[in-house]
Amino acid sequence: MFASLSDFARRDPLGFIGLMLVTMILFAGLFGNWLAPYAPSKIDVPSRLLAPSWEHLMGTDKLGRDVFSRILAGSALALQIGVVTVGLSVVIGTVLGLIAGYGPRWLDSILLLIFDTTYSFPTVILGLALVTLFGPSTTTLMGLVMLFLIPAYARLVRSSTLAAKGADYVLALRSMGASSGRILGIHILPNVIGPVIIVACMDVPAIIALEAGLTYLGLGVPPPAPSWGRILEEGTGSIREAPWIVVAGGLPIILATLGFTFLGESLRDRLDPKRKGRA
Amino acid sequence: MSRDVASIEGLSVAFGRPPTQVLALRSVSLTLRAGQITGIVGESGSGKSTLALALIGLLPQAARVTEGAIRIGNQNIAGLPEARLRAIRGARVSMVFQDPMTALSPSRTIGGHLLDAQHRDRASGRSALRTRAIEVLRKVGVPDPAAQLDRYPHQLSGGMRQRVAIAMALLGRPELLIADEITTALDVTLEAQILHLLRELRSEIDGAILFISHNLGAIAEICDQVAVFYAGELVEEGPVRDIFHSPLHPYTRALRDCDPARIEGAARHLPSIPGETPVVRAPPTGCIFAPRCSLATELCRTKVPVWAAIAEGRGVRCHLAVSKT
Amino acid sequence: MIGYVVQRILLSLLISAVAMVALFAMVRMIPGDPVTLMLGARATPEAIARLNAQMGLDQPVITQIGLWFSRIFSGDLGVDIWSQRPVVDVVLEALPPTLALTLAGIGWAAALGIPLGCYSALRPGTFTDQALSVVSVGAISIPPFVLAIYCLLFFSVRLGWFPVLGAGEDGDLADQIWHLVLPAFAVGLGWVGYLARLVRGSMIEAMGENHVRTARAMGLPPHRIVVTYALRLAIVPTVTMLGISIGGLLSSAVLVENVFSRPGLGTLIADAAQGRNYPVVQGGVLAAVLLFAIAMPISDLVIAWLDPRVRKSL
Amino acid sequence: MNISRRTVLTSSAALAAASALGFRPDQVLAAEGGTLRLAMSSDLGSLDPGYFTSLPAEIGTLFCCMPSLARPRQDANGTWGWEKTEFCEMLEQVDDLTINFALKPGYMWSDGAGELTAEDVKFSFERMIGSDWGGRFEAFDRVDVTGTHTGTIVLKTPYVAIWMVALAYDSGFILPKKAVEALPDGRLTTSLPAQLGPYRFQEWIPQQKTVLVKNPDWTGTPAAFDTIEFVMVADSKAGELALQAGELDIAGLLPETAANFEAAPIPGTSFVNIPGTYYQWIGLNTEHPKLADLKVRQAIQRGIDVESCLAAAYAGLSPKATGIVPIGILGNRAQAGYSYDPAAASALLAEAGVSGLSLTLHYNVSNNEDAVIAQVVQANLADIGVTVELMPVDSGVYWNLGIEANGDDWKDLQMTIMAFRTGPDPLDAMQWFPASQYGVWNWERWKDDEFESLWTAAISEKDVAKRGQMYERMQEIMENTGGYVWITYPAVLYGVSTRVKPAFYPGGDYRAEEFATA
Repeated sequence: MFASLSDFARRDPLGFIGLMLVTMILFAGLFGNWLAPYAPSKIDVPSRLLAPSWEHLMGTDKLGRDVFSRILAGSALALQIGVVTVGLSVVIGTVLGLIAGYGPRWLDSILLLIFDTTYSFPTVILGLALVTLFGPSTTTLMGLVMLFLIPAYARLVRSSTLAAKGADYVLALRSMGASSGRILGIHILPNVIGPVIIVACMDVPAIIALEAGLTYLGLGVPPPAPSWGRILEEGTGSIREAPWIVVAGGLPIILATLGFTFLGESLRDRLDPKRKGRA
Repeated sequence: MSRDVASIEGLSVAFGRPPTQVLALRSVSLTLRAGQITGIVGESGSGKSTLALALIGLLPQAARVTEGAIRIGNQNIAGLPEARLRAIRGARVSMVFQDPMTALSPSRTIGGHLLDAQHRDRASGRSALRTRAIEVLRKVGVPDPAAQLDRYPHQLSGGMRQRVAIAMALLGRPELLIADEITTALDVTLEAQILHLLRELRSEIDGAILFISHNLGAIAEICDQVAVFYAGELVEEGPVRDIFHSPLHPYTRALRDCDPARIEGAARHLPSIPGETPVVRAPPTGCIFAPRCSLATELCRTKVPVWAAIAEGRGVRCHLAVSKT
Repeated sequence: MIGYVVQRILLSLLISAVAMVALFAMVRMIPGDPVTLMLGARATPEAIARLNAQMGLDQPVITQIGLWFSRIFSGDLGVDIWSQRPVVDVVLEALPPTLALTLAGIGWAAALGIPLGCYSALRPGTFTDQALSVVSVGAISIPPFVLAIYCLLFFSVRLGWFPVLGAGEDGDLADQIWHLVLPAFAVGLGWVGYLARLVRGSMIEAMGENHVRTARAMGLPPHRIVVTYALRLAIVPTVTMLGISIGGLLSSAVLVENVFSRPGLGTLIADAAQGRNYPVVQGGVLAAVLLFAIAMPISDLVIAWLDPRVRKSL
Repeated sequence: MNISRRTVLTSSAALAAASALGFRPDQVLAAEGGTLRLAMSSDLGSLDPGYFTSLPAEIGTLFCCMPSLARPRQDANGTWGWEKTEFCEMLEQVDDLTINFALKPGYMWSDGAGELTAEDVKFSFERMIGSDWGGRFEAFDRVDVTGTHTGTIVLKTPYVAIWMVALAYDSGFILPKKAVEALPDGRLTTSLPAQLGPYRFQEWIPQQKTVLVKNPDWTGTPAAFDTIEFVMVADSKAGELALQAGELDIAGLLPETAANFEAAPIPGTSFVNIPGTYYQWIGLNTEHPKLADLKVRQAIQRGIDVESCLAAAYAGLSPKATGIVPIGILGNRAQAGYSYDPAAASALLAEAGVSGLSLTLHYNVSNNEDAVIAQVVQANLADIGVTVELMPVDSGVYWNLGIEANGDDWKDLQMTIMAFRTGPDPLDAMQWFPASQYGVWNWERWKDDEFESLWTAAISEKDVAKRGQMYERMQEIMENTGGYVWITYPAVLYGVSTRVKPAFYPGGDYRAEEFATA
């Protein structure tokens, strides 16, 4: 890796910015609730829609709640929706992908059929079905997102496993009698994990932004949870009178996207064996 | 004496920045004469390919020419901007690479490649270019050339693809054709055919051919002049007969003796040179080969040997060799 | 080649059939029935019975599925509960605006994203490359509906350049294009960043390939090298991704259609689902699924055209 | 490698220029060339008065293009009554059971469907019995045709609300008998076989707009516009922007925009606030074990700060409700019997020996205001030690929560934010609370004998004042069950272009046929 942080910053500035942003968000996610100057869901109707001021760094919303505190509290939610969901999906998706790619033909085509079926479904429909069945909640939203991410990663891993399966080094390993598990786990996995990492890192912010979209359609996290998507959605209602709410809701999503994407790319350049030497 | 096609004067090339920098070439001087095939021989990591890439201006971004000149004809191309370098590539200098399997674009037909090779005289029209392409393909030994034009690289064998690559290099009518380990990836029979082809092409090109290889047999078979490289330095140069029969530099002698083709009786151990090629990150204090040289003296270890030109096109960089003559 | 296409389409149709059966089961599982929703507080028992009978809701699910599939081939997708119009017409009316929106969105996103990706791939690590990276990644994260409202605020209200509502008069192509510009911009902006990142990644890899070095050794001009030798292969992963993301495209279209009050398949499905308008939900999702089933073979064919090695395996 | 930066920048500049060219100087502004554009939040469904879903676009079209005997009209102090239309020579209620009418001769249906006659009136009303909206014609018996243009409407039982619930409102349209009978199973869908009115229904573009044009053969009061468009606007924010951009003449305003209208008005528009005919309340399931004790219910009634709910959800523009019957309709109560008093609420809870109570609050996720009110209620009740769990549900689930026939959610239903809509007569509002509705639409699940007797008596009470008091008493009984926390009658807020003079039906529905150019 790098000798020191400054060396990291000089050699890979974007990766460094990514690391900084992600740590900031993780920090806000873990300590958000204590850091928040006000209780995120304390309603104070008389002081509604106040402009940003020293008391309220990002002003107040329609219910008089301090927007800055809600953003901080919301980062824990964003991490849960973004990072945890994508993380789980990468793990499950990779396992499925390896099985599909390396397993027998009939298993591969069945899994592929399942993957493609979930793709063809419009997110809106599946979202509504799940929300109506299980009631809108963070777990339902995470379930919905995983339903889409797992096939995506499985498909990605499957195609790289198929390619790797035919490679000479795998034939060599098999000729030496290595068990499939060993081959998959120790040899194929590092080669296929690279592309999944970069896509996963770009998906974390995409999922956070998707949550905002689903909330707009009424399928997202139920109030009073201070998700960034809800703050954004409520903000659009008073975009002329209180434009700062939309900016306050949108900014963390943008920062999260920049952070995760650049960190992901610099991780990929380090992790992906093929890209070791090249710029 | 035939004219000089290209000449390298005291060229040094370094990769990266100190302290992690690598001095790939150190003050190398070499002249390539028209009508001659000059061989470059040395172990991998000796700077052979760096020299080739320098000659065609394709040094990677991390490389820096720290001193010396690279003259193609009378133009020094060291440090030229990309646009000016592009003008000489394919026109005055062409190159054929080692691995035919990846040298051609999988998504473009053979004909497409050959037309691209003649992109400078597009004015003469597609059909003229096609006939010329067919003519050169036939010359490099490709059977039924017209039919090959519409096929894709993955439909051709390795040997056939290498012939197409050579044809592409010739189409630009270059003064200098660089063949960088072009037979290494081929099996023995194909290698022989390609070497035979190169020898015939010598009369074709009214310029020079630079043949780079670590296969001494191939060098002996087709080269007129040979330059021996070790760890970024030119250690000996001379006509092929002198290099093989009366090598002056201990490294050249050792290289020659390690050639498996020359061993008559069965031997338990194949001859080899102890130790490994060093990665030179700072200018050496003595002869770079001293640590592995069986004849090394205190002088070799403390004083950098100076290049001694014994005759026209014949020289060596070794204290002992100089003292002997 | 033809064998491959037929096989690919059959597979896609199989996927669609499986998706539709899954949808049927799922829609039936969702609580709430269309009649109370439609008539609300005034749903008399007879009205409920009449409508249920008309939609065949009173029969077991299996027969309903069988009936529905059998009627598809005769083009009868059932009747829209609210407007009593055949679902086929309802869906066919909603399809063109959505297709126009998604294709326009993806079109301009590719037209700008791909060159940007190539541009920064040729200058990895320089300031321009990093600046472009920050801008393109930032574009990905702006939720479409927020962007849509800002576009309306700025371009339509303040500058008056573009209309706010609807998809334009039928038959008046200029007016429809005029109504398409802002929504397409809102749908496409995220994709510009996404495509730029993808193309940059695969272009950097492609530029390192040996055949690109051969092309440079021939002294070919840079744009020829980028387009014919590097991009042609580097674009393959992007095409695959586009083929797969039709589902995602529809959902981002829904958000923008909602803000611009544009008709569209996404809004049609969303409203129908909330109103438990089963026939329209099924018809709409069938269209979306078929859209996907067509997109997959198309992207495979484009890849086969781009990379002859794939063609060899057909 | 020099695709120069200039080429990339110029191409994006070219893109911007191309879109600029998209601007067409001859952009037609609304209401300039005689086109009136009205924002609609829902699309057209069906145009058959017996089987439509009474969406604003459907009612709006029918009022412009079809005749009826009577139409609603507000009297001086704002209470809704009715008046005969220009199609009628004479229209009067002779006694409890008979209404005579005489049509003006010479009104001709379009598309050669002949003259408007009493036969059409008979056909139109008798077909309502047994239709989806048959409930409004329960007391209706028949129409006796006494002449080509004259006839008598006969009721089975006295039914004072017949005017405002049926004849004078959205069930009182007269249809062309011959033309409708010729339609498949005698039902209208999304077009009108024959029309008679100042405007004519020209076309419906699904998900976009419904277009009416001036009726060339109309002999009555002249139409003010060449075309009227009901434009589908899904997002109210976009509606406001379209209003500001001149693409709409009237559009609904979000509470924040309306409240801020003086400070940041939408240029070229004025603000209109119309008392709504929706009534919103929080219903408590009186039979649920946690809410069985009257004191607990009364504590919750006094524990919710309705004023802050209104300030947060409606920016203070909607009035505080005092019962079921909205303002401007007979039976609207002067004030409620309780008010926000957290101390009293805590005391009541202590008296009932209840602490650490936790309740669920269901509401419809698609109503933004409900979400805001729910959060305020959650905070208010938390202050008196009651934890509230918010349960937003999609409309499909929401409308079945309390209905025993549709699943068993009703068993565990505790608190629900409810809102129904009423026509301009108290009966239309109160019909969901008699014993017959227990477990159907009365999700608070109570029965009361005095309420029953008042309910039946009020149906035929002719003395308006007395009838009003009866309905007020009925609302008082409901309040005393502790099952109701009145919230508001959501005001209908419009931004109207200054080029247009608007007109409205009860509850803020457009009276497009009476809009005029200012």
